[in-house]
Amino acid sequence: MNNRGISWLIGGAQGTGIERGASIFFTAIAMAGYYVFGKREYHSNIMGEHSYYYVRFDSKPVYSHIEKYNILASYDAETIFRHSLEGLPGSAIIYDTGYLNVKTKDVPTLDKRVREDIHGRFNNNFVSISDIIEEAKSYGIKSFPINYKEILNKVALKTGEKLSELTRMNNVIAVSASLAILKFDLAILKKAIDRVFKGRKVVVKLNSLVAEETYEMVNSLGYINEFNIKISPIENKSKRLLINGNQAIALGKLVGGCRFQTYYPITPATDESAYLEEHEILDVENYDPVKSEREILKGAGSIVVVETEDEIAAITMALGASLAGARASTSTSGPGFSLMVEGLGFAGMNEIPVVITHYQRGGPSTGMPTRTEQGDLRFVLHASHGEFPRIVIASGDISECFYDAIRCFNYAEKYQLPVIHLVDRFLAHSVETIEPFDIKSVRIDRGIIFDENDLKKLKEGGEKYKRFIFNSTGISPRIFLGTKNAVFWITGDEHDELGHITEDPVIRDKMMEKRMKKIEIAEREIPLEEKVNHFFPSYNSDLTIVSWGSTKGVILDLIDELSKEGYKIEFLQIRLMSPFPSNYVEKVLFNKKWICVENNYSGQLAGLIREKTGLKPNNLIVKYNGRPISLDEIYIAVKSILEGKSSYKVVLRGGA
Amino acid sequence: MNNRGISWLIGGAQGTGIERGASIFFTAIAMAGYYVFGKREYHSNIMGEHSYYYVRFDSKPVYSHIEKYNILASYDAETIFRHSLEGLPGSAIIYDTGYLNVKTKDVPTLDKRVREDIHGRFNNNFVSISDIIEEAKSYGIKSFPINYKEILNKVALKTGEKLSELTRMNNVIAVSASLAILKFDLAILKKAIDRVFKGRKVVVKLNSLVAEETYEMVNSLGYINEFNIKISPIENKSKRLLINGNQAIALGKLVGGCRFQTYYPITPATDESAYLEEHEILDVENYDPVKSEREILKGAGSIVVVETEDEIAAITMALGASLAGARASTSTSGPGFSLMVEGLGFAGMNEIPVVITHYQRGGPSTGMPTRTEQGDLRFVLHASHGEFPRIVIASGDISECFYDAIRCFNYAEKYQLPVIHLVDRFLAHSVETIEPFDIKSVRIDRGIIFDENDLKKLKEGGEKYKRFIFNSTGISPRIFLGTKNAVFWITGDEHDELGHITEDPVIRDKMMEKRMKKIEIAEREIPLEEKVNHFFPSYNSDLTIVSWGSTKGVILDLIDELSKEGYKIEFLQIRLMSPFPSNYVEKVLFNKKWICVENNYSGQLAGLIREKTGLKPNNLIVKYNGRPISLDEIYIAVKSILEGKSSYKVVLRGGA
Amino acid sequence: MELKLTDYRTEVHVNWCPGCGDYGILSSIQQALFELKLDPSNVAIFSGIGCSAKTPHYINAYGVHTLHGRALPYAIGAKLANPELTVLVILGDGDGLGIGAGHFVNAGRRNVDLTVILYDNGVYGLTKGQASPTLKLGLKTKSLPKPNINQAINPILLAFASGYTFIARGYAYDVPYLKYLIKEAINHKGSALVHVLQPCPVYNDINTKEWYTPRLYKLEQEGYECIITNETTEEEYLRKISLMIQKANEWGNRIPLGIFYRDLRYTTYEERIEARIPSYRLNPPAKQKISDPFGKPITYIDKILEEFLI
Amino acid sequence: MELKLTDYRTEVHVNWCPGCGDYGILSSIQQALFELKLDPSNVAIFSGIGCSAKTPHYINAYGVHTLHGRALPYAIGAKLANPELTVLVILGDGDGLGIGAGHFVNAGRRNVDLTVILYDNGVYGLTKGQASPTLKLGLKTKSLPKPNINQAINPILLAFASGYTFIARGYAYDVPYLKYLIKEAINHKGSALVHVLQPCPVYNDINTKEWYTPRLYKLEQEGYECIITNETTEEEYLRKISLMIQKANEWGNRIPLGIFYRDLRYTTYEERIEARIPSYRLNPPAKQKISDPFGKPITYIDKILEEFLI
Ligand SMILES: Cc1ncc(C[n+]2csc(CCOP(=O)(O)OP(=O)(O)O)c2C)c(N)n1
Ligand SMILES: Cc1ncc(C[n+]2csc(CCOP(=O)(O)OP(=O)(O)O)c2C)c(N)n1
Ligand code: SF4
Ligand code: SF4
Ligand SMILES: [Mg+2]
Ligand SMILES: [Mg+2]
Repeated sequence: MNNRGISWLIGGAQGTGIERGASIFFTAIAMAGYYVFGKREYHSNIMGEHSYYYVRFDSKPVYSHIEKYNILASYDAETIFRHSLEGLPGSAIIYDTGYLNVKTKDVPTLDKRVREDIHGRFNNNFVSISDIIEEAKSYGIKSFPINYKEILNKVALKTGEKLSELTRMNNVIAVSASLAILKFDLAILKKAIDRVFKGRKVVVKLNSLVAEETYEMVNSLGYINEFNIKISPIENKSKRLLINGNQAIALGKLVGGCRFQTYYPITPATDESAYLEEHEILDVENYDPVKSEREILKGAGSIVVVETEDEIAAITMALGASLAGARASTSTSGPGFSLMVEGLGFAGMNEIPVVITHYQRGGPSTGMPTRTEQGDLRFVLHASHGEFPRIVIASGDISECFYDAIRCFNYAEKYQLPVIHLVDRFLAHSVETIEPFDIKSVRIDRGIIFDENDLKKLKEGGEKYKRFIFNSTGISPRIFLGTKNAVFWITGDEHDELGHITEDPVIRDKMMEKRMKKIEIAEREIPLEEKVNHFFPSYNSDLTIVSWGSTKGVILDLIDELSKEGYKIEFLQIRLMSPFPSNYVEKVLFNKKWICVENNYSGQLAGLIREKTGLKPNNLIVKYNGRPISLDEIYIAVKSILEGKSSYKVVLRGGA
Repeated sequence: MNNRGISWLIGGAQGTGIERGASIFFTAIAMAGYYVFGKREYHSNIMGEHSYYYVRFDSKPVYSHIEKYNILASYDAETIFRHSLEGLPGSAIIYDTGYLNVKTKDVPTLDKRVREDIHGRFNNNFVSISDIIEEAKSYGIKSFPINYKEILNKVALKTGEKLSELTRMNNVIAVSASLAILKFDLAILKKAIDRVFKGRKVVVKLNSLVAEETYEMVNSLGYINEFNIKISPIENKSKRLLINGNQAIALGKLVGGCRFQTYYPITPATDESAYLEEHEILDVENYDPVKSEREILKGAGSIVVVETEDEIAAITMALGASLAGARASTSTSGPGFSLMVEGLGFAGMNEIPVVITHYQRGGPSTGMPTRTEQGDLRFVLHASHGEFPRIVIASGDISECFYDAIRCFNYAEKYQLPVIHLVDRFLAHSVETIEPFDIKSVRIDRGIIFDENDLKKLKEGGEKYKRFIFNSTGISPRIFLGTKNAVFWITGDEHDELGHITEDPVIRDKMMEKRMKKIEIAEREIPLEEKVNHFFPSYNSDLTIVSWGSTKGVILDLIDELSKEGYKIEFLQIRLMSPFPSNYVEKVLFNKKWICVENNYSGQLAGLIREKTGLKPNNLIVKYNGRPISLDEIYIAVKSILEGKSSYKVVLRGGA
Repeated sequence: MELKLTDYRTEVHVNWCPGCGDYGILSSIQQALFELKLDPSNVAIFSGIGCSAKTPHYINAYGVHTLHGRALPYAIGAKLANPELTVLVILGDGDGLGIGAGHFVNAGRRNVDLTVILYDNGVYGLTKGQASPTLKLGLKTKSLPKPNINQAINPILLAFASGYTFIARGYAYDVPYLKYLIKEAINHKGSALVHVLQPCPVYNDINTKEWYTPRLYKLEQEGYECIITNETTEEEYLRKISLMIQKANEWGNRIPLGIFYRDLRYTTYEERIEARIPSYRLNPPAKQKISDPFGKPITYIDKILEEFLI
Repeated sequence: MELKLTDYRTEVHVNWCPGCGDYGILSSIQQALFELKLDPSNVAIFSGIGCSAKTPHYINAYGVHTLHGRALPYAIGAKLANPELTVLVILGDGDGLGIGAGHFVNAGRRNVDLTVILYDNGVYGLTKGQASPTLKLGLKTKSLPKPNINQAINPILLAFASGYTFIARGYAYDVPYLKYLIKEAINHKGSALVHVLQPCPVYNDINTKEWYTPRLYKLEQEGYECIITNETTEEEYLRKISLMIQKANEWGNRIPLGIFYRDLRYTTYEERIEARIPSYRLNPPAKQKISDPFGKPITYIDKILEEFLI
C-alpha cells in the first residue's frame, strides 16, 4: 500500500447501482479489517446523469479523499470519459469491452465543457473509449478490459435468469473485478454481498455468482499478476461502525430523546428523516432502582415523524410539539432553512427549545443540491430579524455528528432557545469506519421544568406560574402545554412575565436582557471541549490551521503527512459558532501564523474570527465548486504557504 | 425660545385623532416659518391604547426629539397619568377639567408597570388626575385646565351640530389651546386646518370654529399671560417640504421609475405602498429634442401596486415583473423580510434587479410592530443560504430616503442584483421640514439592456444571446421577457451562460466568481459620497462618532450642542453597508478615539466594522427599548464618555 | 372544584374596538369551554397574528399566539405530541386564507382532531383594513381607496375541497348559536372548521351588523342536514354534496348559518399514527421518558447499531 | 419565416427517467405552442422545482425555472408587468399543492390570464418519491416505507373553490388530447388549470400507464359541458356545478378527462387594472420609459409635491 492508502472509484449513470456497488466494495474492505472513507458525487437527477462513488482505505484511519484513483471501476462509457486521467501512476481502469467504440457524441449527459475538453485533448471531435484508454496508457495507467456480457451470459446459463434482468449487476462485476485484481478474499466479498442485500437470498445468490464468475474471468485473463497491489485481511480486536453522517445524526436524535421530527423533503437532509421514520418504534430501557436492573421494553417508545407541507410548517410544527413537551427537531438544507427564518425568531423570542439540523449544500438559491459547501455559517448566525440568542454547533466528522445531535437537545432545553446543528452534504453522505458510540458517556439534561406538583405548590403558596419570570438564574422554569394546575401564554410580540403583550419600555429592556443574557450563561457553562477541538497545541508551531465542520478530516490527514516531513502544525477546529469562544480563539491565535480553511467563497469563519477578536489570518484557503477539499490539493496549497510562496487567498478547484 | 426649541406633546387613545391633531399643530408651526420635527409613538392596536405625538420646532433645523415637553396637550386622562412628569421647568399641561376625578383604576389601558409606578409615587392605589396635576405643579409645571365640553357646547349651539358628534374634535381643542398660550396667530392655525382637512368645507368650518372658541376660552381664562413663550411667524425666502419617510421613499420610487410594487400589509411599511397606490396614475414629461421642449403627458404613466397573499409572493412577484422589464420593488418589515429570504437568494443567483425597502421595527419576531429599532443590519447582510452579492444602503434622514430610493434602482439594474434599502419605523413615521428635492440632479441608469435590434444584430452575426455570458465587463447584458429575436432561461440552480442547469465544477467556479466580482465592481464604482457622510472630518477631534441610519439626526443635533461647549466631534455616518467601505472607514478610525451609536442591542455596526477593519470602538452606545434616541439622553451619555466617566457599553433607556 | 364561567377569563384588558364582532366570538368560546367543563389546563388555544389573534390572551387556557398564518402547524405539532389536549385554532381571514392558505389546505388533508375558528371580517383588521381574501370582488369598504380587485375565497368550499370533516358557519353577534357550533366542532373527531361572520365596524362598513341581521338564517330551520358516513350511498352523497355546495354558494338576500357538512368516514391523523405505532396514545411524544434518574438515555439502539457494526 | 415544431425545442439533454410521463407533457406543450403559432419570444414559461420544473429548459421560449412552490407569483408579476406575454406555469403536485398551495389558491382569486399545467404523479419525484398532496390516503407506492397517512387533495375541486375560470384534466400519454386542452387553456381569457395525470414509473407503481389506460374516458364523449356565463340562471348553475363536482369526484373504475369547467363571467385581473389605470395596456409597467435620453427622470411629481410644500 502506498502512503495514501488505496483509492477506488466507481462511476456510472444515476439509478444503475453506483451506491449499491460502492457499499459492497467498502463493506468488504471494512470486513477485511481496513479503515474506510467513502464519498459520493451525483447530480440532482433521478436517472441517467453521471454519478460516482469514491472510496479510500488504509490500515490506519482515513478521513479524506485524494483526487486520484488506484482503481477506476467502470461499467459505462461516461465514467471513463470523465475520470480516465485521474489515475495514479500504475493504477488500473476496469471497463466493459462493450463500450470500446462508444464516442463522446454518444453520451448526451457529458457536459459540453467536459466534451470540449476531451476533444481539445485529441484535437478531434470523434473520440472513442479506445482512444481514451490508449491515452491513459500513455500516462502509465493500466487497462483491464473485461467482457461484462460474457460474465452475465454465464450467470444466465447457470441460473436460467434472463440476461436483460442481469444487466443491473454490471456494478457488481466492476466491484468484483476491482477486488479480484487486488487479490482480495472472495469469501469476504460474498459476506459483504450478503450483508448489503440484507440476506435477501435470491439476490444474494445471483450477485455472489456474478462475483465468482468475475473472479474467474479476471483470473483467466491473468490480470491478477498485472496489478501489483494486494489486499489481505487484517485482524481487528474490536468492532467498528461503518456509517454515514445522516445516519449518525438520526441515531443521535433517537438516543438524545428526540420524539418529534418534522421535515419537508430536501436533499441532502431527507435521508435522516426517512431513517428516523423507518425506526419510529423504539425499544427503551427501564431501570428498576430496587433491583438495580435494566429491562428492555420493546416498542414502548416512539418518534413521530411528520412530512409537512413546507418548511415553514416544519419548523412551526416542531415548535408546537416542543411546547407540548417533546424534544422536537427538524432537518433541512439551504432553501428550507431560508423558509424557517421567521419560525426561528419566534423560538428565540419565546424561549422555545428546538433543534434545526442544517445540512449545507452548494448555494446560493437552489444552487447545486447534491453538492457540498460550507456557505451558510453567517446566514444561520444572523437569520431572522431582531436580536435573540441561539446556539450554533458545527460537527467536524461523523462521530461528532452523533454526539452533537444529542448535545443540541441539551443546549436547547437547558437554555431554552433554538439550536442549529450545522453539518453539510459531504458529512451527510460520506461513510467512514469509526469507533462505536460511547453511549454510556452521554447525559440528558432537560433543564428546569415544572410539573403539576410544582405548580400545585406554587398555587398553594398563592403564586401564579409565570412563564417568563425574572429570576436570579436568568432562566425561567418551563411547563408543558397540558400540565395541570397552571396555564401560560406566549406571543411573538414583546411580552411580560406572564407572556402577555407589552410595549412598556422598561419591561421590554428587562425581557430583552433576560433573553440575551442566556447566551452569556451558555458561553460560561459550556465546557471548552464542546467549543473547540484543539489539536497539537503548541507555542512554536510552524502554522496554525483554523477551520470548522467537515474540513476536519482532510486537515487531520494533511497534518499527518506534514508532520512526517517535520512540520509542526497546530489545528484549531471551531465547533461552537454561537456563542463564539472569542477568548480562547484570541489566546490561541494571537501572534501566531495562522490560516483559515473553508469550503466556501468568502471565508466566513475568517470574518467571524476577525469580528470577534480583531485578528486576520495570514492566508485563506477556500473552495466553492461544490466538491469537498481533497488531501492532495490542500497539501499543495499548505505546502506553498509554508514555503512562503502563496498569495493571501488560495482557491482550490479540484474534483469532477 | 430656549436653546432646544419648543417641545410639544399631544396624547390620547388610539383612533381619537392624535395624528390629525399633531398634523394641524406642526403644519401651523411650519406655515409660520419654523423648522419642525415630529415623531409618533403608538401601540399595535386599532382603538383605545395610548398613543402620542411629539413635535419639536425651532427657527433653525431640528433633527431630533428630547424626552421633555414645554407643552403637554391632553384630552384624556391616560396622557396625563403617563406624561405629566416629563415637563421642563415652566412647562404647561393643557387638560380637560372633565377628567379631574378620573383615577388610575378607571384607565384599563394603563400598563401595570406604569400604574404601579404612579401608585408608588403616591404610596396610594387611588391616584386621580387632580393628584397628578398637583404633583406636576410641585415640579414647577403649570396647569391649564379647560372645560372642553363648554367649548363644544358653544360650537354645537352655533352650528346646530349634535354634541356627541363634536367630541371627536377634542384633539383640536388641545391643539388650539397650545397655540393660544403660545400667542400663535389664529389665522395661520385656520390655514393649517384648511390644509390638513384638504379644504373639505364643512369639516374645516367646524374645526376652525372649535379653534376660535378655544382661543377665546384661553383668552378669557387669562392663560396667555401665564405662559411665557410666544411664537411669532418668521419670514422664509423659500418653501420647504413637510414630509415623512414613508412618503419620501414613495416619491423617490415614482421619480426613480419604479413601475411595479408588491406588498403584503405590515407595519410600518404599508403606508408607503398605500401612498403609491393612491398615486398609481402618473404624469410624465415628454422631451421633444427638436423643439427642445418638455410636455406633460397626463396619466400616461402608471405604477401597478399589487397586494399579494404573503411576502413570499411579494418578492417573487416583484422578481417576475423585473424579469419582464419593469423597475420593481417591494416594501416590508422584519417578519416580512424573514419570509423573503429565499426569493432574495434567487435574485442574487439570477442577477435580477430588485429593490426591497426594509423598514426595521422592534424585534425579534413580531416584537413591537409599531416601535423602532435598528436590529436587522446583520440579518439583511447575510439573509439567505449560500453566497451572492447584494447592495445594502441605509438612509439617515428623510431627504436621504428620497434620493436613496432612486439610487437603489440604479444600483440594482446596473449591477443586476438585489438591493436592500434599510430604513426604520422612526424614519418612516417621523415628519420633518426639509429642503425641496433637487430632482434635476437625479439620474437614471438602467445598466446594460439589449433590445430587439441588438438581438437581431447578434443573430445576424450568428451569435446566440446568452443571459449570463462571461465577458470582460463582468456584467452580462440583460434582455426582458418578451423581447423579440431571442429567449433566455434562468434557474435557481447553478447554470451555464445560457441559463441552463450545470453542475460542472469549472463553470461553477467561473459563474460564482462572475457574480461575486460584481460586488467588487460596485465597491470601486460607487462614489464615496454615496457610501458615507463624513461630517466635520478632522485629525484631532475629541471624539469620532460612528453610526448609521436614523440616528443621524440626533447625532447632528448633539454635535451642534457639544461644539458650542468647545468639543470637536467628528461624525462618520455609514450609508453603504454592503459593499462595506472598509478602506475609508479604517483610514478614518485608525488611531482615533471613536464610539458607535446604534438603536439595537448588540452594536451590529460595531461588529461589522471590526470584521472589516479589525478596529473596535472605545465605547458603544445602544438603545433597544423600541424608542428612538433622544437628544437629552445621548447628550448625557456622550458627555460622560468625553469626560472619561463611562463604561464601555452605555444603554439608553429613555422614552414612554 | 366546580369551574365557573369567569374561570375562563383573564385579567388582560381586551383592546378590540368598541362594537367589534370579536367580543362575541370570545364569549362564545369561553362559554363553550365552560359548558363542556374542560379543564383550562387541558386546553390549548393557538392563533396567528391580527386583531383576532389576540383572543388567546383573553382566555384562561394555554394560549399560544404564534406567527401570521402559522397557527395551524403549531397547533398540529402540539396536538400530535400530546393527543390528549383539546386544541382550538383561531384564524383571521387574512391570516388563515391569505398568508396561511397553504397550511389551511394541507391541514384539511390530515384530519387532526382540532377545531378551527375562522374570524371573517373581510379585511386585514390590525393593519388597517386592506381587503382580505374573503372580501367580494368589486366591494369598496371605507378602508379601501379603490374597489377590491380580487375575487373572494369561499371558506366553506375551500374547507370542503381540502378535506375538513366538519364545516359550520356562525355569526359573531349570535353568541348562543356560535357557542353551540363551537361545542359541536370540539366534540367532532377530526378537523372542524367554524367559519364566523365577524363585523369589523371600524374598517368594513359593508358587512355590518345591520347588513347581516336581515339576511341570516339557520340551515337546520330548513331541515338541512349533511352527514356523510360509510353507509352513505354514492347517490345520496352526490345529492347531499350538491345541496351543500348550493348552500355554501348562497350569499345575497339570504345567508345560511349552521352545520354545512359532517363527514364521519375518515379516521383522525392520531388514529393513523396509532395504526403505525401501537404505543402512540399510551405514551405519546410529549409524555415519554427519555432518560433514567441519572440522566442516562434510555433509548435502546443496540439492535439498530448491528446494521452498522463491522 | 414559418415556425417549425423543432423551433420549440432546445438542445438541452432531457434527463427525465425512461418512460416518465413528463415527456408526453413536454411534447403536448411544444405542439400546442407550435399549432397556436406563438412566437417563442413572446412566450414565458415558469416552473417551480421538481422533475416537472425542468420543462422550461427543454422548450425554446423564455424559461423561468424558479423556486419550489413559487412559480405562480413569478408568473403573475411578469404577466402584469407585460400583459402581452403568453404565460404558462408548470407546477408539480408537491410544488403547486404542497408548498405552493397558498399561491395556488390565491392566484385563483385574481384570474390573471395565464395557463397552469399541473403535473400530477402522486409523488415528490426529484426528492425520491415521498407522498405528494394528490396521493390517496392509505396508498403505498414502492417509494414509501408506510402507506400514505394523508388524504388527497382533489386539484379540480380546489381550483374551483379558488376561482380558476377554466379547469381541465389531461393525461400525459395522450399527447393529442393534452395538446388540445392546453390550446384551449391558453385561448381562455383568465386563469386556466390543466391537471395532468402523469405516471412516474420510478416511484409510483400504483398510478401507472397500465392502471390508467382502462379507466380513462373523455367527458365530452358523454355530452358533458359546463360553461357558465352571465346568462346562466341560478338553477342551471347549480345543476351544472353539481354535475361538475360529481365528475371531479369520480376516481375509480372510471376517471374522466376533459374540460370540467369554464366560467366566462369574470373579468381578468388585467382588465381590472385597466379599469383603474386607463393607460395600463397601452403603456404597461415593463414598457414604460422612465427617463429621457440624458437619463433624467421623466416622472412628473410637481403636482404631488404641492401636498408637502409649505
Ligand atoms: C409575516 C407577517 N406579515 C405581515 C404581518 C402584519 N400583519 C399583522 S396583522 C395582519 C393582518 C391581519 O388580518 P386578519 O388575519 O384578517 O386578522 P384581523 O386583524 O382582521 O382579525 C398583518 C398582515 C405580520 N405580522 N407578519
Ligand atoms: C424550499 C425547498 N424545499 C424543498 C426543496 C426540495 N425539493 C426539490 S424537488 C421537490 C419535490 C418535487 O415534487 P413535485 O413538485 O411533486 O415535482 P416532481 O418532481 O414530482 O415533478 C422538493 C421537495 C426545494 N428545492 N426547495
Ligand atoms: S379593527 Fe376591526 S377587527 Fe380589529 S378590533 Fe377593531 S373592529 Fe375589531
Ligand atoms: S422520478 Fe418520476 S417524475 Fe421524476 S423524471 Fe423520473 S419518472 Fe419522471
Ligand atoms: Mg380579518
Ligand atoms: Mg410530483
